[in-house]
Amino acid sequence: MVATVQRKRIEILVDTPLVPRIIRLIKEVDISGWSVIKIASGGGRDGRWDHDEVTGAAAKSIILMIANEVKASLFADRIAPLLESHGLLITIGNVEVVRGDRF
Amino acid sequence: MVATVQRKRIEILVDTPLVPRIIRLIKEVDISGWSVIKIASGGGRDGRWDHDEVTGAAAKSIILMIANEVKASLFADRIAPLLESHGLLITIGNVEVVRGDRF
Amino acid sequence: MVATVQRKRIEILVDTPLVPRIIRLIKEVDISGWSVIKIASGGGRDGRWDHDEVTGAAAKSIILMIANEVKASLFADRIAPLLESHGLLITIGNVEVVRGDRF
Amino acid sequence: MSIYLMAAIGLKGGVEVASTGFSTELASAAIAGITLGFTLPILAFFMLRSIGKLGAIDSGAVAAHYGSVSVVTFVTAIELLSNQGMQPDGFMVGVMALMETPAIITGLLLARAYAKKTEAEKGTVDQSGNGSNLLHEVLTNGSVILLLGAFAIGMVAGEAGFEPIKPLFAIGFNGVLCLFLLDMGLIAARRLLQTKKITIPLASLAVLLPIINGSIGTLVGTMIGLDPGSAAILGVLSASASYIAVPAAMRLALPQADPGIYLSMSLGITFPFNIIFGIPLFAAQANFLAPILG
Amino acid sequence: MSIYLMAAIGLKGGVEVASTGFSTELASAAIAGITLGFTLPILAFFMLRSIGKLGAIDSGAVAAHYGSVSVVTFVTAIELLSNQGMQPDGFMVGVMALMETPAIITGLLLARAYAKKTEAEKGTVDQSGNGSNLLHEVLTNGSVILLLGAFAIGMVAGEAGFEPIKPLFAIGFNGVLCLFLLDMGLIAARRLLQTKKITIPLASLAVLLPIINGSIGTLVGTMIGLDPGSAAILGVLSASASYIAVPAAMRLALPQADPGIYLSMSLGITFPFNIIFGIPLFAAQANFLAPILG
Amino acid sequence: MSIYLMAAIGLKGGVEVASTGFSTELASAAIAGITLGFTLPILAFFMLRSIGKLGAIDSGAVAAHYGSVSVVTFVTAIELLSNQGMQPDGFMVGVMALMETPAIITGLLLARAYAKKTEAEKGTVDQSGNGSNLLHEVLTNGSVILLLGAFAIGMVAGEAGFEPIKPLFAIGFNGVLCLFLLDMGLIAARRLLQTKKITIPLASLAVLLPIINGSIGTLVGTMIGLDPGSAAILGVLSASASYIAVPAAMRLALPQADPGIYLSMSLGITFPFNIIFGIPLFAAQANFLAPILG
Ligand SMILES: Nc1ncnc2c1ncn2[C@@H]1O[C@H](COP(=O)(O)O)[C@@H](O)[C@H]1O
Ligand SMILES: Nc1ncnc2c1ncn2[C@@H]1O[C@H](COP(=O)(O)O)[C@@H](O)[C@H]1O
Ligand SMILES: Nc1ncnc2c1ncn2[C@@H]1O[C@H](COP(=O)(O)O)[C@@H](O)[C@H]1O
Ligand code: NA
Ligand code: NA
Ligand code: NA
Repeated sequence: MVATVQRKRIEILVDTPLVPRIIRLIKEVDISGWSVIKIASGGGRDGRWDHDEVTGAAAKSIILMIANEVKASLFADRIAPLLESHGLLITIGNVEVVRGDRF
Repeated sequence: MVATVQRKRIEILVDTPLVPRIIRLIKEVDISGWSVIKIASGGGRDGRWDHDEVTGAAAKSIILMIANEVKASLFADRIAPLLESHGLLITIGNVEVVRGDRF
Repeated sequence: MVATVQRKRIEILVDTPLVPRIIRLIKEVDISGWSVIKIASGGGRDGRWDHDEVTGAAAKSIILMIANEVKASLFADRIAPLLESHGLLITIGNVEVVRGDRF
Repeated sequence: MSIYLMAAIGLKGGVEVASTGFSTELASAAIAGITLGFTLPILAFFMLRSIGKLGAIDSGAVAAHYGSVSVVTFVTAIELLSNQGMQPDGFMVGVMALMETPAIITGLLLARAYAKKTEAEKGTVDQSGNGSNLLHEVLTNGSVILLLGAFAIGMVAGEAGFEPIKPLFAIGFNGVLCLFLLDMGLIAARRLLQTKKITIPLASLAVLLPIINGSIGTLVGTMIGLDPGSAAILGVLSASASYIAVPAAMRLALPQADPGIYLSMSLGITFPFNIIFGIPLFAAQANFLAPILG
Repeated sequence: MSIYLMAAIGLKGGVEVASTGFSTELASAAIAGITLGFTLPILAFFMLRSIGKLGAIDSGAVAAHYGSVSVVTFVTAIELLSNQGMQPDGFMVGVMALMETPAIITGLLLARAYAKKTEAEKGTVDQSGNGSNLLHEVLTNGSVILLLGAFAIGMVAGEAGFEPIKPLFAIGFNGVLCLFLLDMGLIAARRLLQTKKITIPLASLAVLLPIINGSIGTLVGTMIGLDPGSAAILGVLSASASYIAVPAAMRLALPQADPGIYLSMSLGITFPFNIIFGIPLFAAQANFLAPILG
Repeated sequence: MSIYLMAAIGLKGGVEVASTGFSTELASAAIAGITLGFTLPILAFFMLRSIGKLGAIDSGAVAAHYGSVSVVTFVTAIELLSNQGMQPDGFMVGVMALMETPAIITGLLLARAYAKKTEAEKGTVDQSGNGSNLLHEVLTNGSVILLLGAFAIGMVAGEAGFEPIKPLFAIGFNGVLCLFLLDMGLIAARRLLQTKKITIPLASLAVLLPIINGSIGTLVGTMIGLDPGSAAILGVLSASASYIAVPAAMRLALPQADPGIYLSMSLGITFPFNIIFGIPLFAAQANFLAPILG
């Protein structure tokens, strides 16, 4: 079987305007890359919410990253202050990465 | 290191017209929020399928939720009847949530 | 509680033009289905990258699959050669699938 | 683009009704439309079961599609007929909106009544969430609201209010429609190529049903005294099969029905058939029937 | 579609400035616009705190919205005024662009100055990432750049260069705007129905603030010698509330402020109010004031 | 929007061919186009290796881009030339479609032939999935099909059939093209600013290659007897570099090639260069060469 390594899969749910700031953090902790996915709609304590193309003001995105444990926990520490003030949602899961030595 | 709690990451793959019904279920079990992501294309037993903007009839979405174990299993019980009849696909994984006490 | 089975959640990050080739592989190992999600933007060793509707040349997608362990590792073996040459990113995680006997 | 088409056709219809006013013709066309919507699926249902060899659930779902209407087919028909001097009445937009939902109800009732015990049991499960919920979800369907909204705006604004925005809708309309048809055609072709669900009897029904339904519609339209253009449109509406509102409703209410069947039939076969053969056929029928029955 | 509107209005404005040249009117309008942008939020802030019973953070965020401008409202006003023979000057496009950001600064300063100790502490956390960063992010906002870019292109190309592409922008403009307003109206309505955050005092302020700000803007415009059309536009700009640039800025800089409040007020109430009542009101004011002060 | 442009240009071309009929000019233009597509990448490849200091893989990928064509550049050139009274022949649309793919084949062959041993080994791995598959994937590329489809429709429909939908395509065309160019320009600028891959030799080649290729194309066009407008278009096609079909093909077939290089060169430099300098240059060349060689 092909070689795999264990890595962390970090998922950050964030207001789209905040994305550039998160990316700055990602670069600071030297994580190799990230991918952004748009959220179409959602709901939370503030009630239901729909993405609309016109205003775009309330757009939300998911930032997805694969990183090793050290960088993942470093990143979590760094982003913690933004968590409460900006209502972010961060989850960290375990995944096997195939030939993932570069992360 | 920053504090984390363990939560369930629930992912539901569903025909877009069904989304409002799932959301009603989510509210019934009092899960704090959800996010909807559009699927661009896919394939299954029914053959390949592409999202097209014109008819939209066959659109599919993923509903993503973070919840604690109790609510997650309550939700799974509630949604089970829809599983077979509507061909849903539900996966439940473990994730660490940073400062996630509100879920 | 409703019955669940353990399955693998495979996520492949790939250049959109490559998607049809991956799907051919999926069918070869007889995995029951897949779902494609578009990535809006991202960054890696090659620098930042944004999806733009005009050229579309650099578009990236995530292919998501649920499969049992045997098929998942068969698939990982098969896709390994493409990994290095095409710069794919594959992660494999554990999830519980509700009533998931068909995968 | 579909927003544009919907808004344009709704506005135009509204403006025309504003300038002609309500009439008995309008009332009888509305009643005829609703009645056709409720009854056409019944014939279709039994043909699908006997000729098409489909189960009750699939038959009900497909029948609902053929009882409902296709907006793009309607818009194309309006354009083609107007170009031939058979300008239909503006209120037919309203009739179309009225014909969108009744067939869904008939289709569901038929499916439930005839579904075998085991199927019915599964059906019960999701009845929980159905009923008024489903109706609400169908009626608040974006496209219906947009169409009726534009219709209402057109009626209120009238000829004068329409003047400043006329160029956009009048000039570009044919072109946008044309692009849209191209797009739809591609989707239809792709769907047809990918499907493995369509047997020869089903393909034949996808041609036969629009011919039968359309002829009934044209006949009814002529008998209630509509002008040939409007009668032909009633025929086109009867012949056309939904591929937006009804599939969505079926995914909710009859999830066991196979989308591969109903989408391939309505979008893959009936839609192009109506555009190419159906519209001229019902126009000819209406012209033929008018002096006899009108 | 919004790209089209932005580009069209920017181009038109640029072409006009190219044919009229710079003037002292332009300079005084620019200064007036910036001054209004900086000062209008102050009044709004205190009304929101006292009448609206909002905290300092929410008041600052809402005030920033009302000090900034709405492009769609502006575009609609330009069209309506032009149709009534009150064609505003082309340079008002530039004034609009200038009015987009100052209010954000005032709103933030007010929020920080008046926020209670605990709130202020949280505020500090994200000040780290703010300041020049925020300004950069706001100024490189896509729509502002597009607008100014189109304006610049229009100025360089002038009347002659604009000729070949005129049809697209001239003919379709009203229609696209109309569709856009329809769309915005639907969004506004949905937002209003879903919200539970809007109290009666807040709803009243969402009507009162545009009336007050707009009257001030019209008055100032007339006093600095603008023609009635341009003065009315300055009123409309003052009255209008942002729902694109400012919400995004607030999510960054005042994340504790509740989007449910500022979006519902600006998009759900003030936007339709301005389109329906505000624009004619400020036009009438400008016509009334012109002979007295002009 | 790009759908609109493709459809419009395809239709126009088809309509024109329908009214002029096939000719020997058409045949020789087609042969010339295909030949240029196959051969131009060879020169480019060796210049990229020697001057640009690129490896074989990257050189092959970039050469494929410069041998293929850019639809937007083509469309812009058609418009500009027509405005100057140098209306090119309608069949050049077909020539463009023919020139889209040959360069991909040449580029791949060159890359494989010259790639060092280690590189070649990696190359073998994905050859498994290549060959006819790749060709299929490239040829069924959406935009090529759309273009040829519209061309075919235009040819069948002819002048008369085109009449009713003419307004949309004729009136809005320049405006849409203009918006599109604006958009492309922004993307090009952003790409150029973000890249760190472009050395001075590569940047020079991104200007030099279109000049050389374009001059060859114009010369060939004149020599085979095309009118100056069509010869200039053949030059523009030769000069232009693909940024849609070829990048996608390269991601599949030469994944080791660096997109940062080929996209920055073709989209970031060559595309704007051709729009601003290339088109007038080749027009002037064609006018200059016509009386000498024509
Ligand atoms: N560690 C990572 N986590 C998530 N996505 C990544 C990661 N690294 C790279 N990517 C994605 O893969 C693309 C190409 O990365 P690269 O091959 O490093 O240039 C980027 O644009 C991202 O979308
Ligand atoms: N438990 C959750 N799981 C997934 N997404 C969530 C959850 N809670 C909130 N969200 C997302 O976060 C957004 C804001 O939530 P809130 O801060 O609770 O208003 C929502 O619109 C959802 O898209
Ligand atoms: N094993 C799977 N993994 C991920 N997505 C799937 C899987 N099976 C089915 N799907 C998705 O579910 C849709 C319907 O599948 P099916 O019910 O098998 O026709 C497909 O179009 C896919 O988008
Ligand atoms: Na029907
Ligand atoms: Na304002
Ligand atoms: Na070329």
